[in-house]
Amino acid sequence: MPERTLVQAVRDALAEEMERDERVCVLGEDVGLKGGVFKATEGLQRRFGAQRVLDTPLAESSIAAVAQGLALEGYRPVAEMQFADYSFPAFNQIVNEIAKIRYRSNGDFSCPLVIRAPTGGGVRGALYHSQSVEAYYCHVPGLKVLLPSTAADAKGLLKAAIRDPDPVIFLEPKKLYRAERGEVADGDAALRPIGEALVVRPGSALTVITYGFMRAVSLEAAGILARENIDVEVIDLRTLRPWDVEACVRSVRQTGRVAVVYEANRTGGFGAEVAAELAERCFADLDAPVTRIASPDVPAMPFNPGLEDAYMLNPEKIADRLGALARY
Amino acid sequence: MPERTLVQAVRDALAEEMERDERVCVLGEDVGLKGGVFKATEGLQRRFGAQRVLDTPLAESSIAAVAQGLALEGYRPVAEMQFADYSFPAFNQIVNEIAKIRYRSNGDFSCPLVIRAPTGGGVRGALYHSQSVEAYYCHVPGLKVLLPSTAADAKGLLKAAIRDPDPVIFLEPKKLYRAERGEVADGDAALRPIGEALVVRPGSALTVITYGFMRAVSLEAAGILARENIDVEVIDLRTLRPWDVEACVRSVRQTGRVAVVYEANRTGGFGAEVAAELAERCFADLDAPVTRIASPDVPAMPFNPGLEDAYMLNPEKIADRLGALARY
Amino acid sequence: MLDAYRTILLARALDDRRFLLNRVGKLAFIISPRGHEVAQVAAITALEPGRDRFCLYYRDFAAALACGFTPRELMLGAFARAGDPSSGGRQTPGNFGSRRRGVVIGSSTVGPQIPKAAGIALALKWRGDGALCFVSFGEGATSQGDFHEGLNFAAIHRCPVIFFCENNHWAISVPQPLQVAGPGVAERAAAYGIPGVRVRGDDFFGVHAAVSHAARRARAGEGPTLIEAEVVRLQSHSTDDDQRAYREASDLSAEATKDPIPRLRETLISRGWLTVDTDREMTNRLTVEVERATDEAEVAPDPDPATLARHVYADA
Amino acid sequence: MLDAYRTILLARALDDRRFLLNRVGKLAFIISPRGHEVAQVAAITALEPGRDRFCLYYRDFAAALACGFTPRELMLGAFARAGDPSSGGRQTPGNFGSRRRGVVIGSSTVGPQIPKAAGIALALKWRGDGALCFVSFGEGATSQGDFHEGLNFAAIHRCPVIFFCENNHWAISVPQPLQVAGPGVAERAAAYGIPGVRVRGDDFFGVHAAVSHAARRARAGEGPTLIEAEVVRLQSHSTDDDQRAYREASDLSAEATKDPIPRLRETLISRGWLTVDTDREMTNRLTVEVERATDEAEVAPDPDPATLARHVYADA
Ligand SMILES: Cc1ncc(C[n+]2csc(CCOP(=O)(O)OP(=O)(O)O)c2C)c(N)n1
Ligand SMILES: Cc1ncc(C[n+]2csc(CCOP(=O)(O)OP(=O)(O)O)c2C)c(N)n1
Ligand SMILES: [Mg+2]
Ligand SMILES: [Mg+2]
Repeated sequence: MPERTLVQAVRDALAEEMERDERVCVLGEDVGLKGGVFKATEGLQRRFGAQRVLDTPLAESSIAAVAQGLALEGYRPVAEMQFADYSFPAFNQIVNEIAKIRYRSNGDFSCPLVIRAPTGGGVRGALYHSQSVEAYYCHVPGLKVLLPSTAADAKGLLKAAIRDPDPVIFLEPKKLYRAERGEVADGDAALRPIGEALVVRPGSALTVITYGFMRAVSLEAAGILARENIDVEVIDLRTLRPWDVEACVRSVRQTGRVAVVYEANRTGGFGAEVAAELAERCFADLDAPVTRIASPDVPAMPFNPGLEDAYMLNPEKIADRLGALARY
Repeated sequence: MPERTLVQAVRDALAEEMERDERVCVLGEDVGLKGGVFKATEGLQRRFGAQRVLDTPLAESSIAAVAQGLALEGYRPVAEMQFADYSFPAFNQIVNEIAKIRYRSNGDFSCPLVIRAPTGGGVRGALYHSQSVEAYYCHVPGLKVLLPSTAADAKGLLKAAIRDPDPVIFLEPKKLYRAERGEVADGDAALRPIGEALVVRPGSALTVITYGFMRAVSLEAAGILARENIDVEVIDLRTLRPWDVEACVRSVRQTGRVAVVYEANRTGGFGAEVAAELAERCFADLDAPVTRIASPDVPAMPFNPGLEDAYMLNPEKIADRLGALARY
Repeated sequence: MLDAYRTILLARALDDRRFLLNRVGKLAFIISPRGHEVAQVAAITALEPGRDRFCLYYRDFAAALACGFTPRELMLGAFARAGDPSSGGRQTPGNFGSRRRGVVIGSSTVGPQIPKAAGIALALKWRGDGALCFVSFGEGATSQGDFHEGLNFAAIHRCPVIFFCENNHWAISVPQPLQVAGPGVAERAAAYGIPGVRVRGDDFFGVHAAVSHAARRARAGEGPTLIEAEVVRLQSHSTDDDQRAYREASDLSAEATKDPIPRLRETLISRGWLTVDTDREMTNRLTVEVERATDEAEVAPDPDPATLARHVYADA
Repeated sequence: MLDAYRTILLARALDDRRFLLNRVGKLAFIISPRGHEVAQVAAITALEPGRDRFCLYYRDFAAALACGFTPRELMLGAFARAGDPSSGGRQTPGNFGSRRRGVVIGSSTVGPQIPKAAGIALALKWRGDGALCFVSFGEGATSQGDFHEGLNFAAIHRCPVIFFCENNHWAISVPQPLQVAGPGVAERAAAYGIPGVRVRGDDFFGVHAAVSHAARRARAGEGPTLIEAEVVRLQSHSTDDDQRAYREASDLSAEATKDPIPRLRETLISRGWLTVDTDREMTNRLTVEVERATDEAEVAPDPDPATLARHVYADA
């Protein structure tokens, strides 16, 4: 199987799905000749034409609205928000319109579309190119929210999202676009089911539940603890809504200890949902408090590297907290 | 002290603060002669004029943006979003602009304003006049989020919000606008501190942490359990960001059991933050799992009364869950 | 033509009945089309229900009838019964939707249907079978950013869409001068290089002609048109509103004389297309129809509470 | 006048230096004003820094200098040092802010400053001391709903605001025809009943006159003006972009000849306001100034990581 970076895998998924199904189209700012600011759509316009790969005006609300209109007419639009931070002008279209049209029409209408957006920090993007926005969308019934962290998952889940009958928010950790690479299958063999978490490192001492860029960082932290013979299990959620509660419960039942590691601001982050649910479901099995390890409640990543480092979680910060949890 | 309904208390707070400080002004859709769709601003335009009580165009993003501009120039605007469901067109202005201007300017600028919005259901408002939106705003560093549930708290906290140096999202449970009434002090005596929860019913068997309309419903549930000699302590958070963790921890340390009751959709609701934090902080004191009692993950309240009732929490539903928790 | 007139009378008769039912506490909430009916029906009858798409807004009660909703269906919606074709009683009445009729369900939110209609029209353009999308809204909705984004997008891509503004000069209590900067809504079209037309909303033939012309342009690939129909709001915004709180009594009584239906009736009679007798007959037959629709809806079953959580996502 | 010319040369010299520093890996990210400088400085010098408010956008590097930012301050921003007056190194360079100078800090988000400026101008109107608010943005920003909402609000309330669009015909890779429906940005003013003016952005005196006129109107209570200055983007969108990927080589080389600075220099010399010698002297003095600013910024301290959580809320 070919080696691909995460961003290449996204591009492959788009190309394959557009090849497979002519209803699939791509729209967004600079997705055409430029191929997107991260090159996720590079070459697609040359290959599929300026209709199916449409450069939109600089107006996110209309990007979401037009995608919805196309979906209502039977197309399978994949809309790009250039940065997740810039999905907020489209918030009303996404939350009030796209997420609720199936419900409010009592099932008469549906809106199968994908909204892709690069998310998260660590790339010196500063306040407005670094935000982790998943919590806003994970609270919305009617939406599905995916956040892959490997090339294979990015491709497999994006293909599944495009084929899904409901609207999907597809968040891509921009920090991993080029940093993350791996073997990726072609065609349907690449498909990944929505809603399944994955144990990416088996362990017995404690469970780390994470997603996105924090998967790699948590694995490093687990490596550090391995030297102290603390054997950490790491689970990558991959899908945040609906998330794989059972897989997490299974692990926590065995380890008796769990930390939820997420890059977003701590307060009200999606990790709170995971922690609350597991605290309730696994109460009898817990030997230590369900622990949240997240970013500080600061608006977002500052530009200055020293401040950015101070903001970001890293393997050491996480290892410290995990060590304490293991010793609790 | 005069008896006031919750909506009258809101109006009194606005009138008193406008009287006290000429920088205070009100803007929004229909806030003028009509006095707002819930009459929260009734009479204010006649009293303070059409400049200080400004009817805006039907455009929430500009309502938030104009309020921000006024705040930057030293005014103390109180903007009304006609329904919390309609704050989403302003989401970008609130989250990216208003909440972050102090931080991104390294303290050079600040944005003291209040955004008021009626929230929650139970009034046959259906999908778009019933949503509970607090979780979206509670995840935003830079914002404060208040959600009072009595006339006295509504007045005292709104006055405090108007005087606060930072932007405040002020959510008013529309179900209680007229249903809730009580004695309310005049002037500064009415002021309530931001960030303080209140034990509204002392009890020893278990702690219920709630806010908004669910305060009254939880109290009724507590009444039901009292007949079974289950003595429930009920805490009204009143301020959601920053919320009063210490007061909640104190109570849970004593009762050893806690349920978080909230009207919003369960998944990713603000109650998840409360539950996660208490599960972590009170681990050693807990005799039963931290329990969440919330609305189903359905977009929002349907219009049909039977469906609305099926959606809403009520004293019986809550009492059932609390009984189980007490017997755990 | 008489069909259209009949639809207009039917809308009025149903609306009158809704208010009666509201007064006796049987209907919770009404948004009345009173004063808009002629413009709404004139617009829809210039188009092709079944072929075209319609993004209506909450005041388009008469337009919904013209799109094919039956009195019974609208009454089922008014009573929020399980049989309500739009939402099975889930939404407030007025959010009309029916996939098979091409009526795209709205939400109560003001504005978002405008760029959505541009997207629908883009799809219709791609499909290239000459269908178009009609989207209506009040003048208050033109203040939303979505109005601008929708017109800009549709104009850039020459989408076959008709933007139909029912300007009753009030957005609940906010009058046009505090809502719409500049001369008016129609003038906004020039900013996007598309035609903008202002018509009297009580002039059935004027509205019909303007929409027909816009439809020809749309089907011919010439892109969108913005039409502003000036109408009157003869009722308060909704049954939750009382416009006497913010409008002059003189203004209200003056407007009360501007009901477009009598004017249309006179025109039809003067042109010899209608006689006083046929008109009376028609009215009587409609009354019976309204009776039946009301009775059926009143006894129709409510949605099963067990269906609350259905259709959040596709059924597994 | 020579001051303005000097500011323009200074902006260019600083920008050249930033690119050198970028190439040797010392500066992470630059958005260049190259091609916009004359229009920016002409606009600001027609106003009253200190008295007026300025909502600038990320490309307004030359405008920031004209508003009173010093080369050293801009270099501190470029290096994201603690001494950066805009954000203490927190934001990407280009989000200029300084309360005492009336420069309202922007975010990287395209569009929101437009209705914000309407609100600031409303406050200035209430205060009534004749101050105004200047807000600038690219033509891409005109597609945002916020553009429409801001102009509509400002026009309704006759706010003293100048909407200044620097139209370089590109929004990153999206050309004007896919961005702005209709004839152009200036024509959008008519929709709101306010004046709209298009000027050549390389014509210092034309821009200056247009802004001066708009300022007189604003201060006289006559409301907002929309000005479209047509400029060229002589660099890629930013150092993260390479416009050769989406623009014709011929187009790029043609545009390269349209640098507004030589044209201004010739005008000044032909009018006898500048000699080749004074020009050379000026340039030499600026080079020294740029040196000093760069050296000082390079060695200036970074923000203390311990301050990360400061200014989320007011200090207790
Ligand atoms: C985004 C949003 N904001 C506010 C409201 C509340 N609201 C409902 S109708 C209305 C007035 C609309 O006026 P207009 O667009 O002129 O239509 P009309 O009712 O006059 O036909 C308002 C403010 C809403 N439904 N959606
Ligand atoms: C809301 C939002 N969407 C997208 C972006 C990404 N972005 C930054 S600049 C830009 C192009 C802006 O073009 P224009 O407004 O013409 O200004 P110019 O850069 O050409 O001066 C885009 C798409 C953003 N910053 N904000
Ligand atoms: Mg209206
Ligand atoms: Mg541009």
